[in-house]
Amino acid sequence: ETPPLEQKDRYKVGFAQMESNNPWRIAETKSFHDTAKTCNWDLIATDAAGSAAKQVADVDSMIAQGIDVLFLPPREEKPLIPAVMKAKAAGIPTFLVDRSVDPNVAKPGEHFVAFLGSDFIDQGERAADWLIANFEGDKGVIVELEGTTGSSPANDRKKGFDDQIATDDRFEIVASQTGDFARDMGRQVMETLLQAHPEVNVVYAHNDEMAIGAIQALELAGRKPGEDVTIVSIDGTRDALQAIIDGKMGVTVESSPFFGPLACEVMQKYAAGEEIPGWVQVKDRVFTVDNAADHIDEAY
Amino acid sequence: MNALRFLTIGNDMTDLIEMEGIGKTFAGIVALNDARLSIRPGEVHAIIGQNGAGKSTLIKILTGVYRRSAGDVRMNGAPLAISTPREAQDAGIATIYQELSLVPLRSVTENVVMGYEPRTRFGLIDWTAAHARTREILARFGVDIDVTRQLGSYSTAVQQLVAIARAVSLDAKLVIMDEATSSLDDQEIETLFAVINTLKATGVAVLYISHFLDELYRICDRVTIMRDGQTVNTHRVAETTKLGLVSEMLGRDASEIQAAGLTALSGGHGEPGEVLLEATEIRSKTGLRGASFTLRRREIVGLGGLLGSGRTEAARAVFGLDPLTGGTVRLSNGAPLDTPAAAIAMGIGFLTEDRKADGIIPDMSVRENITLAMLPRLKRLGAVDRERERKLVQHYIDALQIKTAGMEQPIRELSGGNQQKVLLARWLALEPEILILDEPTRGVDVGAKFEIQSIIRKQVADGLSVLLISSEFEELVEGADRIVVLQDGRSVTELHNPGVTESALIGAMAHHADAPDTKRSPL
Amino acid sequence: MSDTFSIDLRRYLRGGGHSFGVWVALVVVIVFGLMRYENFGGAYNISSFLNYNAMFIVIAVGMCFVILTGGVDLSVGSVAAFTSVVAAYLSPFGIQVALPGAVLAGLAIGGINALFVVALRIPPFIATLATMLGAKGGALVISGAQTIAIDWGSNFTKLGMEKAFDLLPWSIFITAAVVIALWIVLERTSIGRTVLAVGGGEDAAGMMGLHVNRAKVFVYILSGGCAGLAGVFLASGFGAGQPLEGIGWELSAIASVVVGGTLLTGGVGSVGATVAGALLLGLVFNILNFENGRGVISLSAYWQMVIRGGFLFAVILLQSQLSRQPKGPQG
Amino acid sequence: MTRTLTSFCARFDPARHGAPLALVVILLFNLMVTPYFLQPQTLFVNISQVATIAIVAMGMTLVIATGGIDLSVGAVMALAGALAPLIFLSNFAAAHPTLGLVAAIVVPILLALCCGVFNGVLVSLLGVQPIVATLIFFISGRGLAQVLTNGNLQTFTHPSFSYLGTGRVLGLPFQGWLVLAIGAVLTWIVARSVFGRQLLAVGGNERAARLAGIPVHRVKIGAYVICSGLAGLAGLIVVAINSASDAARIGNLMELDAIAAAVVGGTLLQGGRAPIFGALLGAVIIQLVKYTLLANGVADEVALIAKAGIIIAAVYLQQARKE
Ligand SMILES: Nc1ncnc2c1ncn2[C@@H]1O[C@H](COP(=O)(O)OP(=O)(O)OP(=O)(O)O)[C@@H](O)[C@H]1O
Ligand SMILES: Nc1ncnc2c1ncn2[C@@H]1O[C@H](COP(=O)(O)OP(=O)(O)OP(=O)(O)O)[C@@H](O)[C@H]1O
Ligand SMILES: [Mg+2]
Ligand SMILES: [Mg+2]
Repeated sequence: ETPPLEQKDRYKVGFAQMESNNPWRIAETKSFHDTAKTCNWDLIATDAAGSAAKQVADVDSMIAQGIDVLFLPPREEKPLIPAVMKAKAAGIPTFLVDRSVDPNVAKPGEHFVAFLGSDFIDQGERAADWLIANFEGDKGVIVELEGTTGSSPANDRKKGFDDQIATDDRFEIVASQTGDFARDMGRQVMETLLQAHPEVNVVYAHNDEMAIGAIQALELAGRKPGEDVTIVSIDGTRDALQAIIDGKMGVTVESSPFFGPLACEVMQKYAAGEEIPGWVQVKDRVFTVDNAADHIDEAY
Repeated sequence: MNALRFLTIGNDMTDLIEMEGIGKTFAGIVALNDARLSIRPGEVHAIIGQNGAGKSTLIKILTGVYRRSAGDVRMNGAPLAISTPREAQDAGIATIYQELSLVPLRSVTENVVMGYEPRTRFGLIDWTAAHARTREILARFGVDIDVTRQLGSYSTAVQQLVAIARAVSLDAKLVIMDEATSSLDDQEIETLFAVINTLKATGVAVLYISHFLDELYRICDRVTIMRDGQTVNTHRVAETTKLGLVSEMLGRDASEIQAAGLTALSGGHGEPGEVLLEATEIRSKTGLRGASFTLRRREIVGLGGLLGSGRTEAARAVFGLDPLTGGTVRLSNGAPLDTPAAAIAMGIGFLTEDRKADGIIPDMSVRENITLAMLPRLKRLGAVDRERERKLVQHYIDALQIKTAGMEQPIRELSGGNQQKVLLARWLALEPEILILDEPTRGVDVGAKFEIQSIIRKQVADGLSVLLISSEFEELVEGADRIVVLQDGRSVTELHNPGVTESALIGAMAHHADAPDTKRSPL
Repeated sequence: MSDTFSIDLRRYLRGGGHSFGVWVALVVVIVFGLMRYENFGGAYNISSFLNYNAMFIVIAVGMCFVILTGGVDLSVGSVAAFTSVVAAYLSPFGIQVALPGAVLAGLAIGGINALFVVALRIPPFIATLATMLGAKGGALVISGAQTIAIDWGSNFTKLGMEKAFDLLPWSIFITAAVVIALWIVLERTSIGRTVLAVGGGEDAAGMMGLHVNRAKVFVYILSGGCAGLAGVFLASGFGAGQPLEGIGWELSAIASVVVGGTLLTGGVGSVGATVAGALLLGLVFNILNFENGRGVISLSAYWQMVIRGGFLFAVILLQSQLSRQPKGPQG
Repeated sequence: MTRTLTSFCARFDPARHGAPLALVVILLFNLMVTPYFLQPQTLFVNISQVATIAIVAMGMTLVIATGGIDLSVGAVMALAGALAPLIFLSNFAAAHPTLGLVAAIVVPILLALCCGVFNGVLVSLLGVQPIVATLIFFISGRGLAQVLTNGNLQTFTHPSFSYLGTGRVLGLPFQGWLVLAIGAVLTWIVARSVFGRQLLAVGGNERAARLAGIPVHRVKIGAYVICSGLAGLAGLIVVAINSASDAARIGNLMELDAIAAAVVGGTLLQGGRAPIFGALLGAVIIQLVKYTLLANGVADEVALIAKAGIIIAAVYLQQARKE
């Protein structure tokens, strides 16, 4: 039901990135640029600077330029539906990357080919699982550093973690505040929360940048991250892996930005007429002190 | 008690406007205190008083710009509750304020018809009709200009006429003119007087504020005298003498004033020294088309000319404000004058004609305003030498008798005349070699004017040279040693004192135009 | 005064007024795009370009009115985000409810701005900065910090996604109607002229007996309403009520107004030139996307920011050369 | 008792006492409500967090005093903050550590000063309106910073450089002392120096200032240069605290905080007034509001609304004085 893709030597490929204000997004864009060379793409990459509406407009301008296939990391679940619909109407097969759209309105196999990526809720759950399994004290007092208020990874990572941690009554989340996915904000918020809740002994951050900021705040306040405060986070950046190796951080759940090669592979299969599952799941790893050193060289 | 005093005038009609016991305080400063005013239908009523006497404030209370702190206002015997200028207009009171209150960025038409625009059938503004109406209204004042252009592109005089035209066109019962003639030339004043007479004939009352007493005698029926925020008296003009008015205004004895004389300026007495400044054939984009004049030490050179003849432009060019497109301005030492800072450094000062826009820094204190131009000289290690500053400022406040609550009072709270004195102090404090005075006594009361003129005279005696621009012939004729007459941006002739008469000056200025036959003098 | 005189004469002779530069730049950019890129002038691009920029055009026009009074409205982006959420909630009742509902919400926030500025006499920059924060917070609160789905079953999506008269999306026609209406308001009604007079000199306008406060209340409410309409376009054309949208919209609206030759100090400006300014700034994005498609240089996101800033610089320079704006207050 | 109260009320001038009063109210509120508020660590945290806002707000005050505004401060912070690690992580700095460190502080600030010259020249010589002139750098400055670093986060360990952000003098954060020093110098400039007087005159009436021989262009450029330079310094501090430089994030939304702080502190947007101490106070108030809301677990969205209310209240108090 999705538009077919003819088999060609070169494809005109659109990649509508949502923003470039954090290392993760930058790594993802770079991955697509790198793949363009190996996979024979003429890549049009746009940047919506954090605006869902602009992302739709970017997709529009790619449609106007006659792309063959569209890779779209939708900034938001619902607002990007028009982009998916428009691409379909223009006969362009669409693959969603790293985030998906509202499944009630746009369905894989019907409006878009497939969603390639992991599950933010699942990432939050796995962070909680690790904590439940590895926390040694009797009482876990948790400070949660949320991502950008209202953004879907923040909402999902919160939901996954909060629901899972509620199953174990050793834990209590005493404060949950936004650190805007940024190191500096993460540090400032942690400094403040640490003052108001000196008893805290667990920090859950929605991404590694905020986790690093929290570690700095803890150290400035004379606390020992890793010893008297356990840090749990998501992403798997180089700095986070280093922190794990240094014993300052407990775990980070991987959320890989390297989608380029997977995108190339799935697209070629689709062009060859193979059946593509609606969700091409990416296996996220969990980095702990056991494996961090092995993977630090591939981290971004 | 007050009523008794009024009985002497004879109160046979109901008054159009009656203001009783008006008080007004600005942040602790008493501007009005028991002021009274009564205006009858169809009369031309004057208010006179020194700078800061409270004339403008009284009017602004009547028109709803300010709220009174005390007193009653009645119109046709009924209490009048006005809190905005709009309500005043709707009640039939049209006003031309002392500080021009028009919008320079908008067209002439808009400034005239705003608020009362002609409409098309659909309720939209009919610009064709609006332009036509504006042209027609302005034509009554002999003004024929492109009404679609920005008002700000015309001279102060034209703007003043536009303001008057607007007020007169509002079908008012009372038209208030606060120093409406201060930037008009004689011909324009004649036209204005004709219009006032027409208004009067149709039963419209006019409230007329002016420092020119001659004007009072020509058109006013009654005059109210104010002093220090109080109404001193009201007379029929015909029953007064100038001297009597002045003595009431100043609160001094008539004989004392008579002894002091009328103008403090007198030209043609000193023996001028070497040439300090020489402007040769200067031209500029602002309208100079070849003006030449020289200025010697201890000399007052007047620049004469009709409005728009380029006097202000010549002064600005000399001061380095407008770039020259031709000709040269040379100082005795040959230094270039391309910026005001350079001019000031060479000992030139420039008192502007537009006090509000070019002169005062409204929120700064009297002290800071006085020392503004001499900051580089008060500099010690990058800082302002406060000790010296204070002494200097106090000296000039005393010397010029500036009426202020103290040197820290913001200048915006001073009356127009006192602001002018502060600005004069700013330049005198520089102890300049050359002072350019553009309408130095415009809007200044008789007393202050006399003081300002004597200060100038004294400075000249001490070696100052002055380039004097004035629309008052008397000031020029009596004050200047020489008068360079400008016309259309060119210098056409030069008159030498002693011996210059007003008619000679008028003749020279008019040249081709008709010579105005009136003279203006404040006393 | 005399320097204004000469400047004004030059402007007068040109006839184009302050807005001359923006039209020149607009034509140059369009011609450049048409010559360089295939499909740039195609129906699809024109339609989608206008559809996206309709939001910015209505906001810029509302902003133009505020700026003409010498004020500024920093809240427009947040207000649009807020009203997009309102519209999304109302979308099941159809466009006939959602559109007026969201616009009313915008008008109401505009009313709050007017209250702050006129009644409490808080400087517009600060008053609307506060509303900007407040509206953003409000949008997040009422949406529970989620994007709010619109009802795809109702006729609500027609507005932003369906074409009227088989030509262009409805939103574009509505925008055109709003622009024309506001143009008439500014040029031919007394409230419009009062707006201009207030910007030219508030005290003077008051002393002329004009309804200064009424004009100010009007512009803030109008700007709120325009932002409200933009919020409807956002929800309808871009699929959801989005509490996080609108960041930086106020600055691009201000830029559009200024690029259109309107003096930020108020008193001079026009609706048409503002629209041209908004189109011009929108075109920069569009052209950058097409340039990326040529593949000669694939511009990174950062270079795009640099180029946008540079472009703004160029237009401002052009503007100031063509119509030397007088600085500061005029006498 | 009532006598003293009424006499206090009579002498209460919201313009001058509004901000201190607001500060007292916030402090009292915190003492009663916020847990563990009365601790030295609270002071340290707030000083280190307020420093950047305060530094930028004081610079902003000078620009606003000329009747201008500077939207580019956040972008300038990013530029300076992106450049510094590039320098001290370079080979040159590896070879000459001390020289490298000095260059890493001086060169970014010089660059920031250049941005100020650019802004100032646009505003004064070319007569571009300040919001628009500084909007140019607001848009492109951060982009330039990202171009410089290729968008990458730069992390480092450099104790001497980090002293800027984490050092302590007499037990208090180094940047707090820096703020006091800058505040003292600027206060002197505004109150006593010729430049300060000229600055206020230009803001009070530009045409009159020009006529009085004041070098209006130079004064304005000066204000923008100082403001940008201080923004550059603030950028370095942010980087130093974090031991990382993220061009996309440094100084994000700083312009709004700085303007709000200046205005809460009593600066008039139309120019002519430059209360440096007020700006400092404004920054402290804004910081404390942020702290209070965070420490008491107020949700981000509600915090936004509260912040809006507080700004309106603080500014309204100051407007109230005029008749
Ligand atoms: N807005 C104000 N704030 C404070 N004081 C003011 C204000 N306006 C006027 N005053 C004071 O009120 C007094 C009366 O001023 P007003 O302008 O009415 O005088 P005036 O008679 O019109 O003088 P002039 O002939 O110079 O125009 C003056 O002492 C002046 O300083
Ligand atoms: N009636 C008029 N119509 C059009 N332009 C005029 C008119 N009167 C003056 N101007 C122009 O306005 C400018 C300023 O004139 P202004 O009246 O200030 O000259 P001035 O000689 O300095 O006279 P004054 O000093 O008495 O005001 C001049 O360039 C002049 O050409
Ligand atoms: Mg007066
Ligand atoms: Mg003149």
